[in-house]
Order: sequence, then structure tokens, then C-alpha cells
Amino acid sequence: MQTGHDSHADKQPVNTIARTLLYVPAIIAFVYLGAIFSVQIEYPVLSWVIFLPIIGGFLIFLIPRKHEMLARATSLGLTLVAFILSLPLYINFDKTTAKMQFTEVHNWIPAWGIKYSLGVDGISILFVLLSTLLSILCVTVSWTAITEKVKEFYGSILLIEGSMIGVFCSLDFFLFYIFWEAMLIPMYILIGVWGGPNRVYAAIKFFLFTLVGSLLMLVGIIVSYYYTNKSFDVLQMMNTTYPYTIQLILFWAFFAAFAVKVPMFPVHTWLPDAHTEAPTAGSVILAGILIKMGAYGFLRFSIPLFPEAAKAMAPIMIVLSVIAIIYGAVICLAQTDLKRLIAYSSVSHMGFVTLGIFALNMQGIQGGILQMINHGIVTGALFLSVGIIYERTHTREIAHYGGAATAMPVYAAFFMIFTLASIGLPGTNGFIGEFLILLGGFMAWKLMGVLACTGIIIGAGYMLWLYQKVFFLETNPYAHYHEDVNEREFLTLLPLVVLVLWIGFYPNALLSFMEVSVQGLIDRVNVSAQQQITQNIIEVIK
Amino acid sequence: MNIPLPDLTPIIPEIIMSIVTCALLTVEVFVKDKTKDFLGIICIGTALAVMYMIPMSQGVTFGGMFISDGYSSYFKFIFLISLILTILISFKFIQREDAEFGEYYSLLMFATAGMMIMASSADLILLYLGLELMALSTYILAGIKRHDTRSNEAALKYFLLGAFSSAILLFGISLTYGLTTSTNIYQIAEHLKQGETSITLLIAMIMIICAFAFKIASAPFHMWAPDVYQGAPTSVTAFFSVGPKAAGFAVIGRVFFIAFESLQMDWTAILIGLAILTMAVGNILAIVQTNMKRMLAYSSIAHAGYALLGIIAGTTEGLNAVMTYLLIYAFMNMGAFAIVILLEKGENIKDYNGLSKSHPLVAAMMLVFMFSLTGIPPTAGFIGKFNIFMAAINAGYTWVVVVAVCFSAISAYYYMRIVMNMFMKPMEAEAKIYPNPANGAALLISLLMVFIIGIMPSVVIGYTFQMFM
Amino acid sequence: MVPLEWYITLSTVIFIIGVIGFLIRRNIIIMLISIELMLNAVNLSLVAFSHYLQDLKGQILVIFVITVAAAEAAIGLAILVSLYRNKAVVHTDKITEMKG
Amino acid sequence: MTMEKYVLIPLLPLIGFCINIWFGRFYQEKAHWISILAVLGSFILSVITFIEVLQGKVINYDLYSWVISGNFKVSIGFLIDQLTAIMLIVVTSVSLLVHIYSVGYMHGDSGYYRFFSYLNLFTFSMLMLVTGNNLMQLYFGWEAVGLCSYFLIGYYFRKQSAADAGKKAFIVNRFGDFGFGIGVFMVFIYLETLHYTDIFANIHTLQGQTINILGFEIGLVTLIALLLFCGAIGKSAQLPLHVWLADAMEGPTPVSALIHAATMVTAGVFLVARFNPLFSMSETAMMVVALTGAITSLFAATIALVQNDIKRIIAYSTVSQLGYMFLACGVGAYGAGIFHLFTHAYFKALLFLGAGSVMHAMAGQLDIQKMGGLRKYMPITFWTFMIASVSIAGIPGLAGFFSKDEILWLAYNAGTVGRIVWVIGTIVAGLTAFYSFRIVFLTFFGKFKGTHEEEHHLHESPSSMTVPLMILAVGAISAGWVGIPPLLGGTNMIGHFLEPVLGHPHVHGTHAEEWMVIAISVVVALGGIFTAAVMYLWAPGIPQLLGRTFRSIYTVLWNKYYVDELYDYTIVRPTKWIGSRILVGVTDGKIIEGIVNGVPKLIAEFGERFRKLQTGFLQHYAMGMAFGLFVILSLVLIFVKQ
Amino acid sequence: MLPQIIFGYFAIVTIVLSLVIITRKNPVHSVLWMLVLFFHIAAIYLFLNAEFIAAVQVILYAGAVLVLFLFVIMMLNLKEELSSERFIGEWPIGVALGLSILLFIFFSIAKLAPGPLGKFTIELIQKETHTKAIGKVLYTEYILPFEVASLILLIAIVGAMVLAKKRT
Repeated sequence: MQTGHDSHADKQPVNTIARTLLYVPAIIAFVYLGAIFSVQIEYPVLSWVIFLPIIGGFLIFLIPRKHEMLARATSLGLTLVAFILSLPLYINFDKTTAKMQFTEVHNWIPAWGIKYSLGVDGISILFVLLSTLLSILCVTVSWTAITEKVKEFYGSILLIEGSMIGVFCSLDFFLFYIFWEAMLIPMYILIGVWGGPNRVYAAIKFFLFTLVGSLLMLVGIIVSYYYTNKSFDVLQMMNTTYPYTIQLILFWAFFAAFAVKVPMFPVHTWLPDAHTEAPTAGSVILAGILIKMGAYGFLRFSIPLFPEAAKAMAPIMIVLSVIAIIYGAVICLAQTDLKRLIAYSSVSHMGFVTLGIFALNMQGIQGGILQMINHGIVTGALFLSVGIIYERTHTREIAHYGGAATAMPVYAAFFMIFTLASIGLPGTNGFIGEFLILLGGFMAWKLMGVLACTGIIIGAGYMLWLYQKVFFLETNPYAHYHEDVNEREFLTLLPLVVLVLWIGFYPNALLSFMEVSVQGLIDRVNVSAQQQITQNIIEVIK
Repeated sequence: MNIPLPDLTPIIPEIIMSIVTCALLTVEVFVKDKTKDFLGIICIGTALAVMYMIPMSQGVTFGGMFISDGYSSYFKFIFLISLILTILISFKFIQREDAEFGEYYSLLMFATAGMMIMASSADLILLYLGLELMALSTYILAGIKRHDTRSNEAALKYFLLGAFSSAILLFGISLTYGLTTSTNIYQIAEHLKQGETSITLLIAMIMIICAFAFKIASAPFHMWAPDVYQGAPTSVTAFFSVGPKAAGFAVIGRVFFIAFESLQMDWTAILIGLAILTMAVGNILAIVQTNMKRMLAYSSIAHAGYALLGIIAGTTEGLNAVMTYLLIYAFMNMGAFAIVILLEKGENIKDYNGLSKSHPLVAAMMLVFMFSLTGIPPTAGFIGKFNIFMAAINAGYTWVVVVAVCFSAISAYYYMRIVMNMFMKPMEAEAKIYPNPANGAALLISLLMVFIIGIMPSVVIGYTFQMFM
Repeated sequence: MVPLEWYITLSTVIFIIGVIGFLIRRNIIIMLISIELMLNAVNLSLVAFSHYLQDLKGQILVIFVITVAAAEAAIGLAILVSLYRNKAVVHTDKITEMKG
Repeated sequence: MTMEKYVLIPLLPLIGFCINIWFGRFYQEKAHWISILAVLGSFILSVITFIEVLQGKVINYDLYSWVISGNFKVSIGFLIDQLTAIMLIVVTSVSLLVHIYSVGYMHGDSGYYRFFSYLNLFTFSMLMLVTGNNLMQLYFGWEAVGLCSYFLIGYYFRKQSAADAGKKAFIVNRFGDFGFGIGVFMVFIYLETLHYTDIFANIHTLQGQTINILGFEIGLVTLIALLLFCGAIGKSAQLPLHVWLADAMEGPTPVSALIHAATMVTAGVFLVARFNPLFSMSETAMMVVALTGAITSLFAATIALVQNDIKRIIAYSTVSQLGYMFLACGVGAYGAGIFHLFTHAYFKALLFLGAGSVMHAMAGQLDIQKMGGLRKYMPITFWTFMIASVSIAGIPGLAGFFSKDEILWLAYNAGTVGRIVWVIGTIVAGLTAFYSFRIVFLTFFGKFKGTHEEEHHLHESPSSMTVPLMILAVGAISAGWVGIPPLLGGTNMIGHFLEPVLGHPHVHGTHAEEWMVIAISVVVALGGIFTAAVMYLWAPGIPQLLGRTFRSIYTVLWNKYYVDELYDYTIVRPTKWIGSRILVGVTDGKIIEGIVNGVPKLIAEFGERFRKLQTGFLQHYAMGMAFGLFVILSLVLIFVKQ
Repeated sequence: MLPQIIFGYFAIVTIVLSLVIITRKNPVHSVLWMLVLFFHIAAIYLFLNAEFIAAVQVILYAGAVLVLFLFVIMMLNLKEELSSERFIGEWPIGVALGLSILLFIFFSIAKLAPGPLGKFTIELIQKETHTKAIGKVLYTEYILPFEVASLILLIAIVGAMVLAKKRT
């Protein structure tokens, strides 16, 4: 009845946990003091958070090649400082207004009316914080995994971090596009240089897919520029009413860019390759933040700029989302590659996000945003976890695993929590997001809401199957797990567990940030639709 | 008979260029020095001096035949910058290639002078002569490695096709002359505005378009370019890909915007066709290349296609976009060629395999240039494309821009392949490089400009370089 | 009086013959000669225009064209000579080392 | 101590869980102390609460706002009324006993602390489920108990079958939750709230509203009720989602007792009872509930007849008894349903723990055909097991009799559907008695049929196991005494107690009829016991004879009506097939990737073709130019002519 | 009528000569026929009152350019030439292309609308003599192109030296 004693394997992590727990107060104290300090001093928060990593990323290239540890430490320090610097966003954010906050506006290219304009509102602020947090973890998880071209690796990560934050903060379309595209360069390198066996194909596929989409958006941006009286100012664009046909065309032009990034159903195939082949940190960034940029784009640009088109196209978007949910989930059942499975699960989960967004109601959009954060945390964590075990076994084949829970119980516990969050178990963050999305989706279109729910069933199916194959059963003789998580890995995963449970039990902490902004967005959609109807009536009368 | 001396101020830059060049030819004979570097240094000095003088020498002279306005000045800057960069990357390279003749620098100078005259000429006769001045110099430059069959072949192909195209140009000019009794573009414009369009005029215009399309290597008049770029010494190729192309655009702008203004509908339609074909041919054929110089040749064909969009826009904005584009293109393309020259063996794309391992800095710079050529922000290449697209969309040619954008995405493939080879492929053999200060300077200038323009585009855009109307 | 059109037609025909010669001959020297033929055709039309329009610009251009033609011939033949030294060919179908 | 008291009821086990899962490694074998203390605390608080409720207090208290999104507002909060109070008692008491039992049962297991922390987590989740004052929190508990069930079923994760069973339980439940979730959405959309009090206050507004689904007009109330019932079906293992429960027996036996008999699986019944105002509004829904319950109970009972795995038989018995409870709810006898839930918790937990004790002695042997005569070796186990069997069989005086009898009586009273389910219920009562005593006879009577070593190993279980057995035996005898019908001189205390929440069904039958119902059920039960005795004590050849005679029926029953196979072939395999063949192979692999890789390939192909045009031959270049000139000329001239 | 007949003669002869030039196998023959052609063209120039141009044509073309051609032809080995194909394989395409372009131009020349008349009437030129008239325009209005042309000639010299010099 009882399986054999293997207390040896059980005893070993005891020390790890004990030692790790000593660090926790230190980290809490560090963050706390950092927060106090950063709140006290006045500085342009967003610029610092964007450019500290970017400049740091370039400076890292100057470190002599032989000082690998210095490069690691520097990048860890930079990401930590960036995180601390971003804390005032959380503390000082005014949740009662839908206006942009922490704004910075400077003239940049007066000839084209382009401004260096930054700011966050309830929709974007969380992504900034998520980016600064995940970047730290990307650095720590790669600590021993990356041994070649160390400084280039960390430089790339820092460049990506800065650009990603830039994407979320830009209030000028041109600036947005610069960050949006600039990120491709280090990401391309990251996948292509430090990735898996098929990395080159994956890198170029990722690059071309994204580029085609973005370039169409570029055309859309320029067209909207001329319709906005020659301005790239996003806020001004939001107050412009474009002619309906133009809205439709631009909506699809923007769709090209955002849908590829999300990725939505027919254009998703870059994702499994890129996520699978990228190094751990790359996968984390890709899954955690980069693909959020697409959905964020829908929220920040497509919907408020072209409200009538968004409203008219919402059914198509919802159908595509539901296809992605089911498609992504079913295809997961057929995967044999650990990372590939998680990658395809992202397709499914991002389907939920877009479903929520295009439900165009409070629950849906809030759920969508929350789910983006959740997915960032959870899938990021899953990729981190996979990276940790990959470092030991050097295989991604699910069939080569088995019995990992025996050899690595602590790790198994972490993975279980993330698995549960991924399948949306109540008490984890995934539940809140999916619940709100499905509620919103169901309110918008009942049938699609019902179909989307099936994604949850299949989701449980493949994630539990994965968990079983990797962690349960007898230890696979081919897998060499060596040892359970060490302190560094433990501390990498711990914050994410805390977030998973914190958001799961107290989602209002985040929902309250976006409430007002999302309300503003919905008002924009409804009011302009109203206007459109009025206009149509007037035209008919004429 | 009293012949008044015309006002020479506007033409001082060209005069200085010519005089210095003639002097160089003379001096070079008497110098026994083994290296001819000092000739190059003099050329750079002259070019810098001329650049300094250009803004001060504005005006119209020789009876309206020669115009130095903002438009021509900008182009002259592009020519001179490409000249300076070419000379910088040439110094040690032509020694390596055993092509170091004193005439090398003189010919570069003559070619530049020809381009400058082209940019400034308001008369088809002067234009033709400037073009021939440039063309003949470049034919010789292409074949300056006279012991190398490839160089010979390049020169011969360039020469024969160039002569063929200038004969076509002449036929066009002669018809235009016959229909307007004038060779001055402003008078032609005036005449054309009064009368109605005749088919003969269209034929003349088409012939002129074809000849100019040859100069900017626009499809289907591009076929010389890959062979010539490949065969010519790399430094000369670098020069070809920027200077004569920019000169071609300068005259296209001048002639079509002023002389054939009333036929705008027609030439726009033709140019749209040419532009799309050019982008298609350039990008699609670049994908299958294995030779670096050849790939860059097709890339430069493709870029000519993008630049044509600015002309198609038919507005001052478009023209300015073209100028900016060419300036940016000069920096990024010169940078790429500087790296090809830096390497001992840089002709084959396979030579770049694993470059990031042996020479990470070189690889990183090449990466920047490749991304810039692709048009990814925050590099200058993006600003150039963005500018062009803005102008074209503003003029209502959104669908052409969409086509351009698609080809631009295709172009990413072959530029990324270089990056891929450098960073993601295993090293086959340790690449040997020949670093020298001049080449380094050229690289540094290009790199800095690519970033500066990319991040602070205000330094190059936003000014309107109006043509003298 | 011979109409202007006749001259232009004649010039065009010669021009096209030059073009055809350029297009179909293998021998580089004959190609060069074809180019000279084309230039002569242009000159012819220029002089004719000049005469009929009572304007001298055309003839000025002719002088320049002749000058340029001479320079072109010199350079073209120089290139040919340097090629011939290396390869001993004068036919275009023998100089296809670079292609694709 | 005002409201914190109620918060502490679920919170104590949670604290116990947190401490054990984090620090359990440091004190491995002593982990049970914290867990037991935590549950004991909950139990004491529950009793106090129960007494308060008994005095008429109803607590409805919001702890904090959980999710606020627009008009969607949900709290973590507690509603403790009569129904909840009963559930609290059931959950904490059984949980406490199972905890204590596990100290002996799980002794020496490598994951000892892990087991106890899971048990604690389960207790927390189950308490959250029953105490929540809104649907969302119910859903939270609902899923959380499912999770614990997953953990505990797959506790021996090195075993393929255990890992599979846990997964199966979770996923099958997800199917039920699918409907449940949609039901929750519907509730919110039409009532704009998920809090029970608000729902029940506004529920009348739904009356008469219909919704169009695929052309059918369906009453909104019916739809919502049925959707919620879907969840109940999954959790309570009713047809057609019953398949997971038998497999769930892969978990340690205490788990089966706690989760898969006494508490979690009854959550469905709790849900239906909780939503009795809603269900009562729709006759269709009621009918579906009643028939589902009845058919399931019959279905599971027939399967239980032929199985040999002791735990599986008890598991099918559980399914059957749960069907009974739904049957009760379906005929409007919610009180009776809950009453049966209450009694069932004790005797079924006792059965499982007894079976566990047997397994403990038999070193994990589960096949009752290989046991026999254990009476001699483990008397306490035998007697407690016997009590439980008598109780479940419905012999008058014991717990099972009273609850079952009330259900049957109320069913008898509830119209046509009631009569039908009454008939089924009565048949099931007989079957139940039969298979329960089949176990007893095969296990404890006769001669030992196992190997010699096994026989040598037989022993009574330690006191930490037998004491809970004895306590539960007391429960199995006496739990029914709270609901003795008036006819037999009782007052049906529990029924009256629950009336404020569940109402009371109308009874119009006569005393004579009630006597008749009781008599029939007792006779049938005795008949079942007698048959079992005949077949397994006195004439052991009969079962085999029957098995051979009715071979096909036997095979169907032995294979559980082939439902697993049916699902495997209609759902699992097609989905996997679509995933691997269609989606990976065709849409992703051929179509999308075909386009994605095909376009570049096509472009490169184009390039290779056009490359041939660049022959390196001078004249071709010149011809290209001439051709370009020609094309432009022709196009322009054609254009101009037009 | 006479001018037309004379023009007709010259036209036919020049066309025939052109065809002959591009079809001779031996380049020397081509060059020699070219000489004849140049004289005929010079004659047409005379016909058009352009004596100076006619003179330049004869001196420069016939005297300088053709001699240069002959020099080069003599330098090269022509034996091979006489035994090999004279046209490229795809010659019909070339001819077709040329003829179709010709067709288009013919089509348009019929509608030729010459520009406005200038001030240099035949009488004026005859009064001033052609050479002087041209010289005046060339050295005043077209002095800049003239200077550029000088640079072109310089380049021709330099280029010929650079390219044709023997390897040192």
C-alpha cells in the first residue's frame, strides 16, 4: 500500500527551503525600503523605467568578455533598480480617474508633430509593473543556464525590457511604433542565438510574422495621422471620429499587427516555434509580456480609436477568439514537447483574453486585462519552471520525463500551483480572469460563451496530462533530475506563487486599478456607436 | 563684342571640385610616393570645403541654365558624403586590391562633379553633359582593376548599356526639343502648360524616363546593376550604389516636377509600375543571392523602388522624403559596404558565418546596418521609409504603400539571413579583418548617423528644400 | 521643301537600326558602332529640328553629342582593350562570368 | 469573538494546511498533530455555531469584497443557516474522525505530512463550499474540493492507475462544472447578483421568462436549474458523469471515506437543496432531478451487485445512495435528502473505514473473493462494519432506515413521478441490502480464501483506527434518531429544523399507506439480506450458476455498462484524434504552415526562376531595357488612345 | 520636287548603309561603310544649312573616331571573328522589339506638332555665317556645357590611359 521510503530525496530540499526563507525577509525589506525611497524622490518615473534598462543594456556590452559574473550582477542590479523605480506607479496611482498619469510630454520631431509623450492609465500600468518584475526573474533564471556570450544575452534582455515598457507607456503613435518594432531586434537575436536546435527557423519566422503585421499597422498609423489633422497623439486620436469606412480599413490594418502578436487563430503558428525554441528567459518574455502587447494594442488603439468598427467587427473577433480557445486547447492534447504544449496553451489562453476584450463590456474587458496579467505570471512561471528542469535534463520531450515529483518535490509543488492557475482553479488568479471573461463573453454572445467554456475542460485535460507525465509515475530512468530547486530558483518562482494566490484571493487589488479606465473605454464605444446611429438617422432623413 | 562674365558664385563648388581634380591629376604624376593616400586626404578636404561652401553659393546663373537651390544643395551634400565615405573606405582597400592609381581619386572627384552638375542643371544640354561626365568616370572606375576579368566585364557591361541608355535619353531630348524649341526645363514647362499633350511628347518623356530609370537601376532597366556591383572593386560599388543613384533621383525630380509637370498623371502612372516592379525584382532576387555584393546590389535596386514612391507622391513633401531617404541610405549602405571591405573575404554570404564569434563588434555593426536597411526602428532606415510612406499616403497612394510594405517584409528575409549567418551559424573559418583608421572612421560615421537619425530624425527631416520655381 | 516629318522619320529609322544592331550583334565593336549610329540618328533629328525651328540650340547639342561620342568611343575601346588583354574575347556571349 | 468565530471554522484547517505544507518536512511524523488540532477547533466551533443556529440565529456576513467588476460584485462571505449548520457538523465531525483514523492508517508513509495537509486543505475547501453566502464562493469551494480530491486520489502518484484516476475525476467534474458555470452566468445575467439572499429575493422575477435555444423555447428557471444541476451531477457522480467515482478508489481509504462518501460527493445534493426555491419553481427540473437520482441509484446498485473490489462496491453504493438523495430532492423532499445525506455520511464513512481496516490487515488486498472469515481476526472491524451494513440496508432502528424510509414515503406522496421513483427506490433498497451483505458475508464469514502469508499477517487494526470506527458506528446507529417519523413516535426534528430553509413537503397519504411503505421497504431489505445469505453463506454455487446462466447481463454489469468505453470512444479518442491528426496534421501542419512556409518558398522559387533571366549576357540586358521601353510605350499609347 | 528626290536618295542610301553596317561580319567592313554613311549624313546637314556641323561631322567622326575604331580592330585578332556567328541566338526578338518601337514612333510622328519658331532664320544665319552664329551661342549661352565637355574629354584621356596602359 505504502510506496517505499525515499526520505533521502525528501530530506535534501529541507535545507534549501530553510536557507531560502532567510532571504525572504531581506528581499521584503529591500523592496519596502526601495519603495519608500523611490516614492520620496521626484523623478520622471516612466522615462527612468524605460531608459535605465536600455542604456544599461548598451553599457553591459562594454564589460570585458571575461567578467561574466559582473555582467550577470549588473543586469540583475539594473532590473532590480528598474523594478524599485517602477513602484511609485503602484503606490501613487490615482485610481479615481481615467486620465493618463505620470505623463511626460516633450517635443521630439516637430516637423511631423511627433512628441515624446508617455503616460499610463489603469489599462497599461499593470503591464509596466509586470514587465519590471518578470525581467528580474528572467535574469535570475538564466544565471547558470547561459554560459555563452553572457553579456550579449543580458544586454538583449535589458533592451527588450526597456522597449516593452516603452510600448505600454507610449502615448504617441510614432513612439509606440518605435518601441514596438525595436523590440524585434533583441528578441530575434535572443531566440536565434541562445535558442534550441531549431532556433534559426523559429527566430526568422517570429521576425517575419511580426514584421508583416506591424508594417501593415504602420500604413494604418500613417493613414490615421492624416485623418487626425496630422497628429500622432493617441489621446487626440481617441477624440477624433473617423469616417466609418476608414475605421473599418484601419481596424483591419491594426488587426494585422495586433492579431499576430496576440496571436489570434489563423496567424498563431509562429508562437509554438518561437516559444519552444527560445531560451527560457526568451520564452518567459514572449509569453509573459510580448504577446500581451497585441491585446494591449486592441485595448489602447483599435477599440478607442475605431469604436464603431470595433463594435461592428466584435462578432468576428469573438468567433476567432473562440476558435483559438478550442483550437489551441485541442492541439495541446497532441503535443509531445513540453514547451510546445505550454506554447499552444498560450494560444488558447490568449483566445480568452481577446474574447473578453471584444465582449466590450466591463466584465469582459476587466477580465481580459486581468487575464493578460495572469497569463503573464502563470505562463511566465511555467516557462521558468520548464527552464529550470531543462537545465537539469536537457530534454523537452514529455516522454523522457516521469516521476519528477519523487526527485524534486518542491519543484513539483511549484509546478502544480502554476498548473492549477493555468487551468483556472478558484483561489488562483487564473480563475478570476477566466470567470470574468467568460461572464463578459457570455453576456455579449451566449453561444460563444458556452463554446469558450469547453476550452476550460480541455485545458484541464492537457495540463493535468502534462503534469502526470512529467511528475507522476515511476521515475523515468532517462531523466536525470540531479537535485531539487536551489535557492536561486526557489526565489525566482516564489514571487510568482505569491502573485498567483494574492490575485486569486484578492483580485480587487488589480481590478480597482483598471475600473475607471475601462469604464471610460466602454463609454467611448457606446457613445460613439450612439453617434453613429444618430448620424445614420440624419442621413436617412436627408 | 562684349561678353559679360556670368555670376560664378552659384557654381563655385563645382569649379573648385574641377580645379582641384585637374591639379591632382597633374601633381600625381610628379609624386614618387609609394602610397597615394595624401591624394585621398586632399579630396576629403576639398569635399569638406565644398560642403561648407554650398550653402553660401545659392543662386541662378548662366542664363538660368545652372541653379543652385536648396534642392540641389541637399543632393550635393549626399554626393559629397558618399564621396567622403567612399574615399575613407578606399584607402587601404585599393592597395589590397592592387588598383591604386592616382586617377582613382580624380575619377571619383570627376564623377561627383558630374553629379553636382546634374543636380544643378536646369537645361537638358547641361544635364546631359553632367550625366556623361559622371557616367564616363564611373565606367572607368568600374574597370579600374584592369587586370581582373570581372572588373573588365563589369566596366564593359556598364559602359555599353550606359551608352545605350544615354542614346535613348538623347533621342528623348531631341524630340522634346523639337516639340518645344527649348532645352531649358522651365521654358519647356511653360510651353507645355499652354499646349495640349501630344503623343510624341509622351514618347519623348517615356524615353527620358527609361534613361533615368537606368541610372537609378529601376526594373526593367536594372539588369546591369548586379553584374556591375559584383565586378567592380567593392569601394567603387559602394560609391555606385549611392552617388549615381542619388544623382538619377536628383534629375528625375528636377525634370519631371518642373519640365513635365503638366504630364504628371502620365509619369506617375508609369513610375508606379516601375516602382512596384523594381521593388519586386530587387527583393525577390536578393533572396536567392549567395554573393554579398550581388545581394546588396539587388537590395539597392529595391531601395530605389521605395525611393520612387516619394517621386510618385508628386509633392514637395514627397521629394523631400526622397532626399532624406537617399541621405539615410547613403549612410547605411556605405556602412554595410565598409564592413564588406573590412573583411578579407566578404564577398560570399557564407563568409559571414559565425562572425559574431570571431569579431563581435564587426558583427554587431553589420547587424545595425542590416536592421537599418530592413527599416526597423530605432535605426535611420525606418525614418527614411516612414518618411516616404507618409508622403505617398498623403498624396493618396495608400495601395502602393501597402505593396511596398509587403516587399519590405520580404526584404527582411535576406537582411536577416546575414544576421542569422553572423550570429546563429557556427563559424567555419576564422574571418580575417583589415582594420584601419579610415575605414573605422567611415564605419563610425555611418553607425552614428544611423542611430542619430534613427532616434533624433529632426536633424534631417522637416526642412523643406524647395526647388527654384 | 522636304517636310520635317521626313527627316524625323529617317532619323528614327536609323536610330532603330542602331538599336537593332546593338541588340543582335555579338561583336562588341559592332555594338559600339551601333551606338554611334544611334547618336548620328539623334544628331540628324536635332539638326533637322534646329533648321525647321530656326533655333541653334539643337546644333549646339549636336556638337556636344559629337564630343561625347568621341569620348565614349575612346573609353569604350579602352575598356575593350583591357578586357581583350585579359581574356582575348570580343564577343558578348563570352563575357558572362557574372550572372544570376 | 463575534464574526471571527465563523471565519475561523474554515480558516483553521487552512492554517493547518499552510503550516504543514511548508514546514511538514521538518517534523515528518508529527504532522498529524497540527492537522487534527485544526480540525478539532473547527469541529468545536461548528458545534457552537450549530447550537446558535438551533436557537434560531442565522448568520449572513461578508468578510471582504472578492471581485468587483462593474455591476458584478462578489464577496467572500458566510451564510450560516440551518442547512449549513448541519453540513458543518457532518463535515467537521467526519473529517475529524478520518484525520484520527489516518494517523494509524497512513503511519509510515513517505508523504505523511503531505497527506495531512491535503486533508486539511480539503476540510477548508469543503467548509468554504458549505458556508459561502454566494454562488461564486460556492464555486470556489466546489472546485477546491475537486482539486483536493484530485490530489488525494492521485496520492500514490507513482502508480499509473492512481494518477489516471485523479485526472479522470478532475476532468469529468469539469464537464459538470461547465454547465454549472454557465448556470452561474445565467443567474448573474438575469438577476445581477450571485448572493443567495438576493437571488432568492428576486427569483420570482424569472417566473414565466423563456429563452430560445436552437429554436426551442425553454423556461429560464428550468434552464438555470438544470445547468446548476449539471454541476451537481458531476460532483455527486450521477449519471452520466458517475464514471470517476469508482476509479477514485485509487486514493487512500480514509480519503474515500471522507471525500468520496461523506462530504464532497454530497455537495451536489447540498447545491440542489440550497437552491430549492429555484428548483421548486420548475416542475421539469424537479422531474429531471428525481429521475436522474432514481435511475442512477438503480444503475449503480446493479453494478455493485457483481463487483469484487470491496472499495468499488462501496463506491457504487455511494453513487446509488447519492441517487437516493437526488431522488428525494426531485420530489421536493429536500429535508429528507439532507437527512439521508446526514445519516449516509456516518454509515458510509464507517463502511469505507472498515474496508480500510480490512485492507490494512490484508496488506492492500481488495478482492472480496480472496477474503473470508475475517470476523475472527478483527472483531471490532467486523462489528462496526456489520452495523454500517445493517444501517445502509435499512433495517429499522438504525440511521439508514429512518432517512431512507422518509424519502420513500415522501416520494410515494409526490404524484406520478413520485410513484415511479418510489418503485425504483424500493427495488434499490433491496439491491442495497443484497450487495452490502454480500460484502459482509464474503469478507467476514466463511473460510479465509487468501494465501497463507496473508492469513498469517491478519490482525486487528491499531486503536487510532478502531476508535473512529466505533465512534462512527455510534453515528451509524443513532444519526437517524433525529428524524424519527411521527408515525413511529418521533418528531422528525431534523425536518422541522431545516424547514426555514427547505420548506416542508405536502403529505397527503394516510397512515396506512405509510405503514405499507415502511413494510415493503423493510421486507425488501430483509429479502436482500436473505438472498445474500443464501448465495454466499449457504449455497456458494449459486452466484457462479447465475453468472453462467445470465452471461450477457453479468458481463454488462461487470463492465459497468461499458460507459467508460463509450466515453473513451466518443469523446476522449475523437478529441485526441482531432488534435493530433486534424489540427496538428492538417490545419496547422498543412494549411497554415503550408501557407506560412509556402509563401517564402514560393517567393524564393520565383527568385530562382527570375534569376535565370539575369543571364549575364549583355544583349539580354539590353533587350530587357528595350522590352521595358516597348511595354511602357504600348501601355501609355493604348491608354492615351482611349 | 528636286529637294524631295535628293532627300529620297540620301534617305534610302543612309538606311541601306545602316543596315549594311550592322550586318557585316567583318568589323573593318562595317567601319568602312560607316565612313560612307557619315559622308552622306554630312551631306544632309549641308542640306539643312548646317555647314559647320557637316564639317565637324566629317572631321571628327570620319577623321578621328573611325580611325580610332580601325586602330583597335587592327589590334584585335579577327580571324576568329570571321568564322563565328555574327548574330546572337535570339536575334529575331531583338529585331521584333526594334521594329515594334519603331512602329510606335512612326505612329506618333504623323502627329508631330513642332514648337514655336526661334529667331535664327535662315537669312540671319546666312548673313552671319553659320560658324559665327554657332560660335556666338556656344561661347555665350552655352559656355558652361562647353567647359563641362572639356572635362569629359579630359576624362576620356585619363580613362583611356588608366584602362589601356600595360601592366607595370
